[in-house]
Amino acid sequence: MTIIELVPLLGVIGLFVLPKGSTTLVKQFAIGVSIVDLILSIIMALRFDRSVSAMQFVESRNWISSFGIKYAVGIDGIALVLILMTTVLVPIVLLAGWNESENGRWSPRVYYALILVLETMMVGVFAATDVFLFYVIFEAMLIPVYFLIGGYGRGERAQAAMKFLLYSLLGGLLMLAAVIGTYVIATNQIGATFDVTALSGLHIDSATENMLFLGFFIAFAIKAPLWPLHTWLPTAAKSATPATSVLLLGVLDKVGTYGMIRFCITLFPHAAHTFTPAIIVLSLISILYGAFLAIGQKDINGLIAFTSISHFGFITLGIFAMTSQGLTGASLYMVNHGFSTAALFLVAGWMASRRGSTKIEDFGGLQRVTPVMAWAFFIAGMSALALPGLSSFVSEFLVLVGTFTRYPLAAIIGTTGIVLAALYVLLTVQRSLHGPTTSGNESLSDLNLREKIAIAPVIAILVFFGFFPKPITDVLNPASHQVMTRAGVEDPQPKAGK
Amino acid sequence: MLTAPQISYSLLAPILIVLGGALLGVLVEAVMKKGSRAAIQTAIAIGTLVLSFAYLIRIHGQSSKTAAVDSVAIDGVGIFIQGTILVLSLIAVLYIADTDNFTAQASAVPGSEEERAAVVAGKQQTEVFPLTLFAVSGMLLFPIATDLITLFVALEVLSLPLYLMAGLSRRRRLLSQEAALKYFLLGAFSSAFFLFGAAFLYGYSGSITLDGIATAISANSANDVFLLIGIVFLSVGLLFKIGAVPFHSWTPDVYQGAPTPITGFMAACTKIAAMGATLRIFYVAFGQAEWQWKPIILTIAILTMVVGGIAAIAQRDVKRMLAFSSIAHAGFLLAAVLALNTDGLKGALFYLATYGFTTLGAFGIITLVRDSSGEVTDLNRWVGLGKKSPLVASIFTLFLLSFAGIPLTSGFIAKFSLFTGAYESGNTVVVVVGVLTSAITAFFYLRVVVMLFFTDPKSDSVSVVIPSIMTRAAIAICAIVTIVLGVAPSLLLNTAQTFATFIR
Amino acid sequence: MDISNYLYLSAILFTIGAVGVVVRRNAIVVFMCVELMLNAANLAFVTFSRINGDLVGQVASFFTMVVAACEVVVGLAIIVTMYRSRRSASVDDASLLKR
Amino acid sequence: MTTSSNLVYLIALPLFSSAILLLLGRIADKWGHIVATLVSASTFVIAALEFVSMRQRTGDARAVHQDLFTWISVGTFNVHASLLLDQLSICFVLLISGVGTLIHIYSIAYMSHDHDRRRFFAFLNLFVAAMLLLVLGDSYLNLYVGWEGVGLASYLLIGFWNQKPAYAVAAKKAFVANRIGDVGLSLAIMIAFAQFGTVSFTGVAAGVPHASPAALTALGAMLLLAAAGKSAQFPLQSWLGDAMAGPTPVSALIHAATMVTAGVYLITRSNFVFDASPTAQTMVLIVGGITLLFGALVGTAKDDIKKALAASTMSQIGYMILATGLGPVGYAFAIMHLLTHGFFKAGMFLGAGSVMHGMNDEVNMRRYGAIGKVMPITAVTFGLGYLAIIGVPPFAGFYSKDKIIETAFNAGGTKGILVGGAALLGAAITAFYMTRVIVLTFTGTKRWDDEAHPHESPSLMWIPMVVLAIGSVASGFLFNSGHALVNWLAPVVNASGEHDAKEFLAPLTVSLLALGVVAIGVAIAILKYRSNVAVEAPEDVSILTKIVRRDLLQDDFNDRVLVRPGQALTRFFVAMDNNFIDGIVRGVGGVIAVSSTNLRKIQNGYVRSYALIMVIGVLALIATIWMVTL
Repeated sequence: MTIIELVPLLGVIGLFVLPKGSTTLVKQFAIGVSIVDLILSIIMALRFDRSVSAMQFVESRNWISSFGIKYAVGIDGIALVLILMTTVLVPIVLLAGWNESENGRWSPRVYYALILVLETMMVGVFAATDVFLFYVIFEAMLIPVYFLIGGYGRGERAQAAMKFLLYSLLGGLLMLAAVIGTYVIATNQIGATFDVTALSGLHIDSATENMLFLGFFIAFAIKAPLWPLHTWLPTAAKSATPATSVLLLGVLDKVGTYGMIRFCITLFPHAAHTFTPAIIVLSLISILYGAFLAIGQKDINGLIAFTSISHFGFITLGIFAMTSQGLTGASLYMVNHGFSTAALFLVAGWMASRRGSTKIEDFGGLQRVTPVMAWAFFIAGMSALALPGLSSFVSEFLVLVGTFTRYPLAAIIGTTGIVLAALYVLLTVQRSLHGPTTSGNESLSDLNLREKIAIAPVIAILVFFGFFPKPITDVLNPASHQVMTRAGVEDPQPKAGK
Repeated sequence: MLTAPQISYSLLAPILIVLGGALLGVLVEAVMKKGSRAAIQTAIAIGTLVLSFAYLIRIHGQSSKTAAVDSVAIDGVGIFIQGTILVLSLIAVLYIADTDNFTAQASAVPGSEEERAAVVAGKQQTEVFPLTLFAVSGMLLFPIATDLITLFVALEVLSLPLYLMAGLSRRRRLLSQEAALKYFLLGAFSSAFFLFGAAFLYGYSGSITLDGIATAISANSANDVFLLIGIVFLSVGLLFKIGAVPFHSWTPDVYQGAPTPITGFMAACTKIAAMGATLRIFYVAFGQAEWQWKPIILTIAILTMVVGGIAAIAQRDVKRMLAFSSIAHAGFLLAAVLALNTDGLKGALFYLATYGFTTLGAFGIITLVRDSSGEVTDLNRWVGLGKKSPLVASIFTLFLLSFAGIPLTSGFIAKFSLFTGAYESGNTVVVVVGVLTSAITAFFYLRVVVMLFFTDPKSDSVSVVIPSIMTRAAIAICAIVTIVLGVAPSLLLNTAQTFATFIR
Repeated sequence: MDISNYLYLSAILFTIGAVGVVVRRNAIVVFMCVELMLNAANLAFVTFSRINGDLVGQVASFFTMVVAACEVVVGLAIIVTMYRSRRSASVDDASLLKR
Repeated sequence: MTTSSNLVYLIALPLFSSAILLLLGRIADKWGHIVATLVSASTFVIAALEFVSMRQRTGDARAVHQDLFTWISVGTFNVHASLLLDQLSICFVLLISGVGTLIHIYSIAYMSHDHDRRRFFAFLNLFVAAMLLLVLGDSYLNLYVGWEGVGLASYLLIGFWNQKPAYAVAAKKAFVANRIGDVGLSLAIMIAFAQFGTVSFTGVAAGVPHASPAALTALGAMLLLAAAGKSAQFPLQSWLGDAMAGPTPVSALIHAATMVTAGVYLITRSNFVFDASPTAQTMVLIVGGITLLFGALVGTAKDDIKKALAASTMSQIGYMILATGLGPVGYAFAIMHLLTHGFFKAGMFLGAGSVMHGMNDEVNMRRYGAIGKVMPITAVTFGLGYLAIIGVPPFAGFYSKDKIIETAFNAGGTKGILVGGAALLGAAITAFYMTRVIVLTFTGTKRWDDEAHPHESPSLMWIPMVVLAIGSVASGFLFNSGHALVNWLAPVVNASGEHDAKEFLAPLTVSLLALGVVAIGVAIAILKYRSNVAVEAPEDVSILTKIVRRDLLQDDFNDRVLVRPGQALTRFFVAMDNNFIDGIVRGVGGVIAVSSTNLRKIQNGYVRSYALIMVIGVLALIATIWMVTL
């Protein structure tokens, strides 16, 4: 586990050792490092025991002994799939954004270093089983992203980076208060520890539990942008490079929803029950609100951002439905959303860099000019609207089914989101790909081999797991079950019993 | 038959060594030729501080004793704070040794023929070294003093040299002198409050020792107007030194006007010494009267955090910004006073140490950014520094991130341990306000980062001087400490834990 | 005479000093007001010494006097330098550092 | 139940063929259409073989099941990717693969000039695969995959010429309208899972007796919503007319013969739900009745030949839906009408395509006239389809439609008279507008420009038309002889024994009535359009005609009720996001900034005011401590 975390970090050192001047070498080296990491994580996944619901690949070392803080890592199914998603996405975005680093304020070397540092942290944050370690990475992760947006983005990048960081910091600091609160209670009851398993056994009076829950939840709700804490996301997405956007929305924001499962529900099950109605309402608002704003977007990256807000609504809906379908569906949704957003952002990025604009109205008729690119965008769009046969369908449907069994009305409202999804995807497809070729677009070039290689695995993954999601769901099921056990809930029984 | 009082010189040796060094420095000023003074003074100052620190380490095992007829306490907190002050003043001396920062002749009228002549003659101001050592000796005494007279004397010993040092700037001397004047007048004003409060505490308890006051408080449960007046007025003096709202007004002006190395020295060491004394007084003397003073300290802590954080946003001058930031940090530190428990104390000690290093580092960077007329502290002219001098900008960013409390820097661990103590004692409000204010403070730190890195430099922009080896070493030490204590804080946290004890 | 009257006097002196600091412009006068406050404290010390029946308060007032003397040295040095460069001893003229 | 391992090929073959054609790109241009056609034909062969072997078995053994793999397994939510071929689905499989193959063949010629013919065939194969999955899936969720799959294929094919904005819009409209229906299906599946813990057909069927009436009604209503979306039933009918933007073979295959009938399949497949919920059944009747009249009325005013046919399709599917609403007796007739309609409507669409092919893609019937002379084969095959649709014996439509009308009247009471009357009225209007199509297109005087050179289409096009025409002629008789289809389907739809309920009208009476109204409709149409047809549609028509021309204001209604409020809502949300939510954030920032500036003002540089602040601070402290402690 630690090795997977360390490889990118070593890669960073390697990056600075490389001889100066050779940008290509830097790029190749960085991609090489990320692929090595991918291979390592795949090996780990193969050795993962699906029949066990406890943490695996556990490591634990003392870090700050006076607070009982440990460097403790370990993974369950949810963490495993998220780590795998991360290690898959990093080489892809590096390959896809081959030239993104050249227009930044600093050298490509710094760009690749930042991304590799980010990879280390992303893997670490999912693997952390020590709340303090999690928190540290959770916050520290902001810095590389901040520089990635601010240093290599476009448009109002400095402001966007700032907005992103402030929102995240505010949430993070509230969470810090909650972390401290939890720790103090732990110290009084079981001694100084931050171990998530140990903490889940605390007895907390309900008022305190509610406050602590909120501290964690608000941080995660900002991260996973839940309405009305979302406004940083579109700004960031409009300014970041495609690769950064992919990592930001695809992976980093998942830390929010992951945290809701791992910490909010596991540590504060009663508070989670208390707040469930409110959170479900917010999720529904997110779903519809995100969809409506996506329809009203003129900027293609803004559009993707708002679709994500809508999708995050589904994820939180699934999580707080607290059924096995909801939880597994939501976890699966995190992975699928990672890949489908990756596809969308990458293709949108290519479109934008070719056209020199991110306005949807500037595209038009791309289907005729650049068919491969148009198809890639179309498939990504289909994934965003959860077309059956693509993996996002499975997760979205699981979420809705899982919600329906407990909160039928919420599921019904959520389901209307799929109509809006069709609208925003197809409107964009119609405006950007269909119709007569807009002037200025006649001579755009289609995807080159490198870009095709980058996008192909994403699409392959979307299709494969659409038809055969079992490998992932099998890994997720025990983890979901564990969460439900901890939260003390069971799946509702069919009403018409046999 | 009268017996001579037991002084225990060995326990006082660290202070005495520094005082001795200071006197030696005065002699050097009087005896030596001008040309060779600077080097000798530097050597004396560094030597003194190192020696003192070494002696402190020798005696640290004998802590938990009182010396000089119970007027000073050599206990864990005292030793820790003294050690921190010594290390930090050593770093500060490294900056001060870069004498380019100080006026050629303090007595010359700014802009006069006399001053020009002094500059041409290559005169260098070296009185600053003995002054520094005097201030350090006061700082060493302040946090370990256990009676009100010693406290008052120590307060003045540390303050008086600082008043002078604030006026020694080589450039913008008018501002510097104005800073000295303001610092002096307000400092004396606050000293008067301190003394008045001390008098009433004496009147209340019939004793001037902290122990005696504590005993009196536990003996009389009733509220006494003398006690209340005593607590309020004494607090004013202390709160003035640590820069808490509403006794903070001097901070930005003095920080801005004073020579930057002195500002760094003040911001780090004075705050630590004052905080050490505050902690001792409130923990040892007023501990039993917490219901009387907690509301006001809570109010002041919150006010300090909020005002410091908010006021910093609109600042255009980097030194003023750091001044308000230091005010906000004072607010955080007051949380430790409220905590009134070992964890709070531990947190405060760790916080003071890390804050000191970060602050000195940040002011060190400021000394490097100059144009033809000297240091440039206008933030608008720092724009795009990241392009010109990535290393300096990066290190400055590191310090800012530490101030902001971003994980993996020492500032984060400090904040964490401090708030943990406060939370443990049930002061949830101060923790919540603290984290919210942290977000506000983060805003202006990050705005500087934006200026440094994400904005293009203007043509009239500034240059970064190549620092002397000593400044370089000082900044490097601060940066390394900031990172190391962020990643592996156990080194210092465990020490802080063992040292987090007071004796009465 | 009731001994508490000394305390009232002390408080009045202290208040006069504080008000003086706030309202007077001349740096020297401001400084004198501070000295007045210190002396008010001394008076309080001595009064309390009398009330408590020990000498500690009186000793304290001696310390205060010494410290006040030192303060005068430093203070006058600063004020004189100030006066030399500005030809004015008004504290209001020294207001370049603001905002 | 028999297990088999062949079913998967029905879906896999066209799916892979489609994927290969798309992935290979231009390389496959030369032979792509041939591969696609062969694949389609092979699915028909497999289906035929399965049909033969099914006939050889009896009873329960007739149904064939194939379990492929566990698709989703989360908690108790277990869905296998498995296929079920029973008496009901084989009808559809044969229809889809058969008509599909014919249309593939037709398209080889029809699309021969199109640059992207390969892509067209890939989409066609994709459609066949999805449609077969729809009818073969053994659970609602499997069906749902096919359900959305055909929606996608339909979207791609309608928008095949998406460089024309109108076509792209039409494609999008179809998809979105379908999606509204899909919401219904999604919710139906969720209700099924929440109620029965399973989503397979057999599981749900087994659970129905235990479920509450309310749940069943909800389930039925959601299924009906789904059917309405896919089958262009009221109130989700408006997309079908626009869908005619696609190439004509697409209209024939998807929007006449197969996809749009999926709703009928869904309801028939869910017969156990509707049989158990009279309320849901009544809703089905209402929707079917309204649509059959609605479609027929719209058909009377269309000048675009394809749109006229589309309106007719809508109306005919209305008949089928109506039939399914009639309970166990109706299902078989619905399916029968569905199959005969598959033949004659596909045939007519291909005929229309053939006409357009000869007329430079002109679709306005007012610019046709006397085409029968130059395109005899087209005219004859179209004519046979026409006779079938208006229900002239012994053509196919006569058998299937008469049965529906008869069953409707026999439904009993007021309900019977209402739905029967609607069905009968529909028949009359059908006769009118179909006759209008025939008269305007094939007879009368020539009204086309000289530039057009109508000519008979190549053999690849007319052969499928002939085959379908034969179907239009013979299929009805075949299905009806000895109640062949009714008996065949009986095990699936539980229709046994209920056929001899009390009769309201005798079969013969119904037939005569129907023939009577049909004759009236035909006569009016001939009289009206026999001669003097203006090339431009007259403007001085009654308000009623105008309304009918505007599709009975369906688009205006949607525009007012859905689109504009939706746009307004979107604008509102965008404004809210920019101003309100971000505004609050900015507001907080602004307050902080303003306080910061004000705090700067306090820092005015005067020592005396600093001292004053300190004094005030001290006084405030004393006041505070006083209040707190005393």
